[in-house]
Amino acid sequence: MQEAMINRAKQLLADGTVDRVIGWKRGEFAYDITPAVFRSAEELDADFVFDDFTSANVSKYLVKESKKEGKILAFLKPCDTYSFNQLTKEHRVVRENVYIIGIPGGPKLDAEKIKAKGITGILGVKNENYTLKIETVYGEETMPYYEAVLDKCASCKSKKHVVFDELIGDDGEVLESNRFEMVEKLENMTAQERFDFWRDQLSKCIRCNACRNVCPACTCEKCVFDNPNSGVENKAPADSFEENMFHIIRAFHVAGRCTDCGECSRVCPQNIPLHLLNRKFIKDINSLYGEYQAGEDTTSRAPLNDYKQDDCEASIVHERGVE
Amino acid sequence: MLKISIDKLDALFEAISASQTLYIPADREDGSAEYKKYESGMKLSNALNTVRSAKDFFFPQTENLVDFKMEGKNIEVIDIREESEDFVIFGVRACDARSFTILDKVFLSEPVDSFYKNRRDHGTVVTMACTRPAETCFCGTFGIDAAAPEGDAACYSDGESIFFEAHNDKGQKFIDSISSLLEEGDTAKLDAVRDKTREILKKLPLAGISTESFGGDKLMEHFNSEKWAELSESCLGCGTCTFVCPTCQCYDIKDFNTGHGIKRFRCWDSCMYSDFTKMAHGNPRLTQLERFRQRFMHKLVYFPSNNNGEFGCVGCGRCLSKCPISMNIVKVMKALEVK
Amino acid sequence: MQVNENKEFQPLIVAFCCNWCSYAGADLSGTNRLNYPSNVKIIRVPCSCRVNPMFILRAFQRGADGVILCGCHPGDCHYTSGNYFTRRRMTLLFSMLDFLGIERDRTRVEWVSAAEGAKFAATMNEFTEAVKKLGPNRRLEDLRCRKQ
Amino acid sequence: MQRIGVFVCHCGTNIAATVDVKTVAEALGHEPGVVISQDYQYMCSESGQNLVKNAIKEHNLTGVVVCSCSPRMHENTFRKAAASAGLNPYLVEIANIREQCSWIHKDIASATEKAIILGKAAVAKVHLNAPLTAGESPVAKRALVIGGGIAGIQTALDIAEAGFEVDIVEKNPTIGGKMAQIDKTFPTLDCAACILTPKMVEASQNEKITIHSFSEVTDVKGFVGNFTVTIKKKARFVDETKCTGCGLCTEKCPMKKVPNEFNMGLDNRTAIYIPFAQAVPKVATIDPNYCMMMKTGKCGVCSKVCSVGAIDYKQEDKFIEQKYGAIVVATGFNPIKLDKYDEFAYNQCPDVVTSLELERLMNAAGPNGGTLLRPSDKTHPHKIVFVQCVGSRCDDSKGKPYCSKICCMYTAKHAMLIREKYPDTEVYVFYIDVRTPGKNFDEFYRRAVEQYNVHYIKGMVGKVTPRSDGKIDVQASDLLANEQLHIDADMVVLAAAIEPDKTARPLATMLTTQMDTNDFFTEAHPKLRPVESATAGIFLSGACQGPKDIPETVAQASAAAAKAIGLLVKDSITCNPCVAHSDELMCNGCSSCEKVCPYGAITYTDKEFKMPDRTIAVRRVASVNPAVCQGCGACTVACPSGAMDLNGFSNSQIMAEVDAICK
Repeated sequence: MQEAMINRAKQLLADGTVDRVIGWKRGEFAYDITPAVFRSAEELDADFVFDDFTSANVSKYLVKESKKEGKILAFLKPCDTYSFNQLTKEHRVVRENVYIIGIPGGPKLDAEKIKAKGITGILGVKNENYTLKIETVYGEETMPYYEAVLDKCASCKSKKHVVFDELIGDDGEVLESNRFEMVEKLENMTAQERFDFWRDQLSKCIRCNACRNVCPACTCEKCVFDNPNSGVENKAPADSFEENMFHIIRAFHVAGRCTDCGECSRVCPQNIPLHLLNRKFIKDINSLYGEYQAGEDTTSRAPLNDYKQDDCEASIVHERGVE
Repeated sequence: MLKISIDKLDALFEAISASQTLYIPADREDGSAEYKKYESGMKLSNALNTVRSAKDFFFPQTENLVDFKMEGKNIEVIDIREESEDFVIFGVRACDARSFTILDKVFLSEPVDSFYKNRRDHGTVVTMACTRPAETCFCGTFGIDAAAPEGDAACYSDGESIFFEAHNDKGQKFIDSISSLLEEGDTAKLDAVRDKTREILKKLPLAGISTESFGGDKLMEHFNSEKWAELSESCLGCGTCTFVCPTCQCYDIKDFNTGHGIKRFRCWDSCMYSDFTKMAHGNPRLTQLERFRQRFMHKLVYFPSNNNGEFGCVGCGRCLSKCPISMNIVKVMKALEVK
Repeated sequence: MQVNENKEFQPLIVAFCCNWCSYAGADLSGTNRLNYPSNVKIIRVPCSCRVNPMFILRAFQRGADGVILCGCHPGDCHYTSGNYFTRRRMTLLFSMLDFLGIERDRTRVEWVSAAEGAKFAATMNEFTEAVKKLGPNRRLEDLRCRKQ
Repeated sequence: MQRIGVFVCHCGTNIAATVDVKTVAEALGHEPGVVISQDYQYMCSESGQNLVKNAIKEHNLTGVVVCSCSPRMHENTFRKAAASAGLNPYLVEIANIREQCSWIHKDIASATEKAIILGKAAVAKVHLNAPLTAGESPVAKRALVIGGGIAGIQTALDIAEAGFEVDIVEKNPTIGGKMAQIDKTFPTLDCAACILTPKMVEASQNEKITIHSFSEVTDVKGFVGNFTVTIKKKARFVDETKCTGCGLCTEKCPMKKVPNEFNMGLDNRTAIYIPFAQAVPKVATIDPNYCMMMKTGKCGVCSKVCSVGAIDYKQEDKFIEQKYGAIVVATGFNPIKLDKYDEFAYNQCPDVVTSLELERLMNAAGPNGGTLLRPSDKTHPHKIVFVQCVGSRCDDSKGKPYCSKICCMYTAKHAMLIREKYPDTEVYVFYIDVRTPGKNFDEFYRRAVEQYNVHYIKGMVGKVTPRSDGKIDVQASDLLANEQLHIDADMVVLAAAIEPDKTARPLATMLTTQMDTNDFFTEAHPKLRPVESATAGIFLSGACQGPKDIPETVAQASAAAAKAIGLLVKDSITCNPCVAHSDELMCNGCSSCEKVCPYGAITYTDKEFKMPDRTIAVRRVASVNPAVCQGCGACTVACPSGAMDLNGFSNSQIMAEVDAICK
């Protein structure tokens, strides 16, 4: 796959279709892969990588890249295409300046999960028949492949590319996913249990803004949390309220726009399951206002910018579930 | 050397926490570790290091500096400073122990930061030598020996017992306070463990990273390097690296209006943020390239320039594993290295 | 929020009322001398759709124990569609607060027309009672704002 | 530094009896920025207002807070007072301590405490008030009426009467609309043509009225007072300015087998045609789908016989652009298509007709010259069954959920006319309910039943089956007698539901007006603003807003005209200054605000910006047209970055109020 991608990228660079390629660059270890822009065949040969760890969603970079002169080739996984489409819908990317090659999605691996097994000193990771052979400075270790899969990939919603100029590999289908399981589990807890769960999680937040800055839906020219005039600006989670507020407002701002790409939880240095907040909104929207998948198309009205005269009343929140 | 059997650690922790607050690295549900206030039954984590560094103990993410009470048109200034309580941080790794030396250079040099000093004076740092360093470790690059950590007192484990060694009076006082639990032990096995650790340290993938190309006198070589553009290209501008970093010491001071008063507080700031050091005229570093460069130039050039060649990095590797896009100081050093 | 050892807990209720229906409805309950507790403090907005979730969080941050949002009945919005957007926004926001374990009875949306002075007073009585039962807002308050 | 004046009103004892006004004034006097805090018996009285005015001048106030009755009562009074003292009227805030405090609380201590808090909130808000100036926008003194039926004609005549230019855009070759097709009108049974055609002539002769027949609106730009509309004048292949309407061409045209739409396809017309004798404008139109010359290039008879040389086979669509101050929508209705109603055999049997077809069959100018004959065999029908609510009040997707309103009355009319003219004909009417609200309507219906012996049967027709003997078997249930009926009918007349014209929805999009799910235009307020759309400057006339009979349509048409005149008579309109505005530096251009704006007040432009990183970038940014924005604030919440804010109710102002209340 990596070979095919490099070759096709070289062709498109050579025939002038594009002048840049956005993809992933190999790092020091097996897993520390960095999204990068490649400008020549030599750069591609030297560093371009596509493997089990190339999980980063590069669509957000296209907000900037697509406004530059020339055309850029972007390799987008299925989940990334949803993000890109949503950005197109919101006029945040210039579609014409991006040449999209749809590439197969994951499941991708999570180095943190390997490390959580106590495996350290990792020098190399190989997938042999769904068993990971991990070479370390302390000798070889093994673990089942599926135990190291990124959470966001384990609950993949779609293998379908919703936008592309061409595909390498086959297009997939929208999947029946179990992604709302954890949300449901929380919904079935008591309010006190939910409160304790989230207090425990959100109190870990260090307000590094990684979730916001990686989020393809968070592309505001000026974020309300950075704007002293917004009334909610803050730099640190000074107390439990601010820990809550940042995440409530962030989730609300992306409600109906979040494609559930899962990047927020992937990058959280404190492993807070932030995607559950977004999924709660998605689940509510689906059940209250009809199935809606952000990024599936570029024309539909976002659920929060739409209404029906016979929508349910807000009191539905009071009427259902566990208190 | 005085030692205690590992199976008696609980008793040791109980003894320490009886007289002062004790913090130890403990496991979280997700397999990572964090410093927690010791409570009975808590186990010492086996993890190599905590996600957040130990700098929080002396330089917390937020702290109130002064309160202003407002009533109608009157403003009253309230000094809220209090003497810190005594506390022990147990199990600090060599890298984090060195980070305190770096933070001291910032906060304890004139004018002394009294908030920092207050906690520093009351805190005892008990370090723990590493035995299983990770691929992300490169403390050796900065002259740190993971098998011989600094701190007020150091601990070494040979797998069966933990050995104690005081480095200063505070450390000696700490060991004295628990001496009833300790016994004299033979260090033969320990020496072997430490030798083995040092062997492993040499074999780590980042063992070869050198600071040779960096230092206070290397400003011009690096400041205008063309490499910065590529290095910073995919930086998201988040603050993860700075917030998990044990040596990043930048902060912002802000006022919070409570409705009936003002709380003036300081909180960690990140040079990666677009509003870092923003002043009336605007921002001195307008692009992510400049902000990115600032962070690494500070650690590798400006800090040594102001501190007799001491680098502002301890090679703990946290930024290597936590950066959302895996860009980090090692990649920067390699790219800028003068061969 | 006021707690006095001798007195029972008196919650602080912030009510956002749209100018055209609910604020007029609140005026009407005054004109008709229909009592409701002084715990309720009204903020006038042009339309319920003007109420940003940030305002509601802000009220809780600063010590409100309950926040109620009143607007024209669906279909009667002075601006034709404002309250329909309000309804979706608040449904989702309240659901999220509930998801985070915040007591769901601290938030409410109620449609009150300019003619429903009695409904306004009854709603405020009922809501104040409900919040009183919950006690002080502790799950969504900013400790720094708590009154000494 | 702010210099705020606080004025606490006693309102006699209305406030002072339960609120300790002195304490309130005293407490508010300690608030930051407050330089004077006073109480007075009646703040709204002249001397009370003078107190405010003098304080503004004396203390050079930058803001005023009046603690008094509801702002809905006296906000304007105090704004005017402030303005007369030289303070921007929008720097005045009212704290409602009467309706929302003194009148509802009995305990003086708690009422006083609350009054102080409400006052503090107003002080906190006024700190952030900005002086606002109402903008002005000029009004183009010309109205556009879209649709030339009776609604459009009446509106145009009324506007022209007031002295303003009006253009009527009608998509058909003639104005007149549905009313021109109707034979008699209920409940007076006077001839529709006799009352309509003089109005059509009046419209054509009024020098203020321009009729664009055979034309369509293709684009609408601008806003209230300042619309720019593009009108497509479709090619009719006849020069309107030359054609005299003599009709010779229509006589000589060899292509005579074209279904005649005016007669509902019940007879034929020629390829070049004038829809009916009294058409306005009386100008021929060539139907290019049937014209031999246009299709094959061989014929040209009409061109040869036309003495004025009006025929132009090469004519093309023409686009004209015109500025208007007001637009009235009068796009009317159509009966629904009955294709889905197989049970009534409408498609199988020519003797099953719709009510509108029956109008033509009975009309003296219709296909049979006014004699009612069965379409199939041209014989006289002796038994006629009327079926009500065909597609109206329907739960399923085939029909419409609403009542079409006019069917009960016109069916009574049809039944009565038939019984009057052909007493030997039996008439049955199957109905769900007979709805006859309206002046003289129920009397009319009762006459049909009592005087004319029309058989009204409560029940629905289940199936209509054409039989080989030419009769039609109508199977129905009589709900009152609780029995199944079979009637051997000669004709069946279906009261088809009416629906808005198909052109209405694309038009609504162009006008940024709202429609309900049935495609009827939505009025700005269902009770109080029934002839205005929510979009300023767009008015609604006739059945485009909902089913209506002729008198109602005419009444609404005149009402819409009055509203339009009220707008046109102004040289400029004062805009509400409490409108939204977007901070371009923060705007993402994401279109969220536009999606929730009920008025179409938000547009986007690509603009060059100097970015924080020193580069120049072109960004899509929103701008709000203050003349169109009504200030609801929906956009401010839809905007994720907070670029959109609302004058007079800004984020910071509302949060300051929240803070003050929660302090």
